[in-house]
Amino acid sequence: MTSPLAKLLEAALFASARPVTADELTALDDSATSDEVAAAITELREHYDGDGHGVELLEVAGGWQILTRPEYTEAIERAQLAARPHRLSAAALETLAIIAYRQPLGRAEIEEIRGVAVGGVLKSLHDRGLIEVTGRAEGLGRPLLYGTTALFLEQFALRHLEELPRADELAIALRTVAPAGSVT
Amino acid sequence: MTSPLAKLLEAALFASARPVTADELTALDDSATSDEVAAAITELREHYDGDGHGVELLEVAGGWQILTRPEYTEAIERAQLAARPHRLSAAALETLAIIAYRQPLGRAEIEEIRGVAVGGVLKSLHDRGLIEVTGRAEGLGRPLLYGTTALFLEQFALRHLEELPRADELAIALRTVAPAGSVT
Amino acid sequence: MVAEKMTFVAPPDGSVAHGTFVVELTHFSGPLDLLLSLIRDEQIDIRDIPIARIAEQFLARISTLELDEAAEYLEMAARLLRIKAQMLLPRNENDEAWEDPRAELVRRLLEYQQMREIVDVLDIRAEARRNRFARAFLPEQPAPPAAPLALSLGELLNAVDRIIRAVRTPSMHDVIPRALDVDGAMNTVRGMMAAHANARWTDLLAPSSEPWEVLSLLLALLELARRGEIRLAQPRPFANVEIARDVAASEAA
Repeated sequence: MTSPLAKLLEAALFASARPVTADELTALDDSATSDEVAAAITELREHYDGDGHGVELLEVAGGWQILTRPEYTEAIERAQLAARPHRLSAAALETLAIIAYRQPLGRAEIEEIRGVAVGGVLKSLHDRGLIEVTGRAEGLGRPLLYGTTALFLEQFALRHLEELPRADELAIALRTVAPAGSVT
Repeated sequence: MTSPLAKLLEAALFASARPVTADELTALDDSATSDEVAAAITELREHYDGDGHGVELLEVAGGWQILTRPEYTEAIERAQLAARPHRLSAAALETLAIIAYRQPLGRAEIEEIRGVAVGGVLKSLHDRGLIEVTGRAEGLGRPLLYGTTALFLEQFALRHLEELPRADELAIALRTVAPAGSVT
Repeated sequence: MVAEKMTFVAPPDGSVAHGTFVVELTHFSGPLDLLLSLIRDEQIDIRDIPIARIAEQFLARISTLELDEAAEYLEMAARLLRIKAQMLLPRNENDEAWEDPRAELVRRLLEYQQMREIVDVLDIRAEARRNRFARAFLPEQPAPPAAPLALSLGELLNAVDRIIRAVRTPSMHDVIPRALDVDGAMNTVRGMMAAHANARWTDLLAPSSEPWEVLSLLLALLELARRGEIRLAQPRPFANVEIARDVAASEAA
């Protein structure tokens, strides 16, 4: 691309979270006329189309937007999933473990054990369907109580919670842990 | 650009909010070797640099990311298409500096160096995703240990921690600072 | 926390904008920062600080800064005065064992100064990055977790282990936080046995029973069997437990 204006438009379109109107694009450069902006838009669009790019400039509801070409969408989504197996973070695992063994219990109690705020972790465990609100505690503020779900049991191939090793059995269990499927 | 792989990489890099590692890029195309991906990365980078683009391809936080060129930032911000994040306070930067060099380390150690309480700063840094709890120390109270995150590297335009000056390159070298090699 | 009681003043470089992320106490990020600034202003060798003078200036500054509530600054002031007093103690010129009372302070100041150098590096880096935008528009994520959750029991148990080792007084033994109601369960079983000669485990337990109910029932059955009121049988492992009224016992009762 040759025109400085087209480069500026590219940067602006790239940085914006939403489509950008021609008026907004014109506002980027005080000295640019709307005709010049229109020409720069055409230049950018033709550059993407003619010079072998993975993105294109499209006019969508309300303005212009750089979008990835649809033929790459599938490969990108597949790679994103492959690259990110949905593993739980250490923080999530520890929170889940506390809930599994102490349920029903409230957030404050979990935070006391883990020593950090767990609001975000609770939300993500809840979104994944591994924990649920089982009731409210008595007392100040009547805090929500959390417990594990049926999906939690399924995830670990457990028939019921009592199949989890007791704390005093853990030392042994940890040494002989078998893959999830074979634990009974 | 001529290679189909470079187009695919461009689309994938556009689609990601975070830097994408070379491994993740290689996963996009089953038939692509890592050498071919490296060549395509170079092709894309040189295309942005040589053919008048408003964006560039940079290596950050162990991956690759397309970012706008700094000369357009002011215009973009003025047109309210994007806003730069707030700067970190001196207290936050000091705390981050200590964590970056000494990680993993606990709150008491940071407070010892900074001479002030850092509870609030640690929480803000954690909320911002710049630090994470990496474990607990042995000993009394088993305090939480902190380390920096990939987002830290990203927001400080670092490819990896070793890009920070080594302690012996600083004007004043200290006996207590761990050698840079051990900072990971 | 001290910070909350302080007057909030943005640093002179305007580095704290509105929407402040961390509110700075003053221009100084702490007593060491203030001390370092005094030493710089006075062009003093950090390794040979004239403690009396610096202590005086330090106290003057914290009074003008209205930092009278700042424990950390006061603590440093007290430290400086203590060092000053120690410096005044008479000592033998040839005393090789004499330790400079300033040594620890000097070490901390050097360490702090080094950290500030790193801050400068980070600040430049952060500015460079702030001046570039990443793509803000992101295509809608592919339908929520399409990938199965990769999670094994081993991982969960390791997490439990981490917690147990982390908590100072492990109290994981109380797996079931509710008190068991064995008496209640015994009454339930007796009621069932009064009506039916035979029953099965699953007849006594709702599918949604909570762990404490399961355990209560189990203990109740064992207790009743021990007392000879019922007989228990399980044809094979994991099969339903069969409960039968112990005829001899109930007739005797």
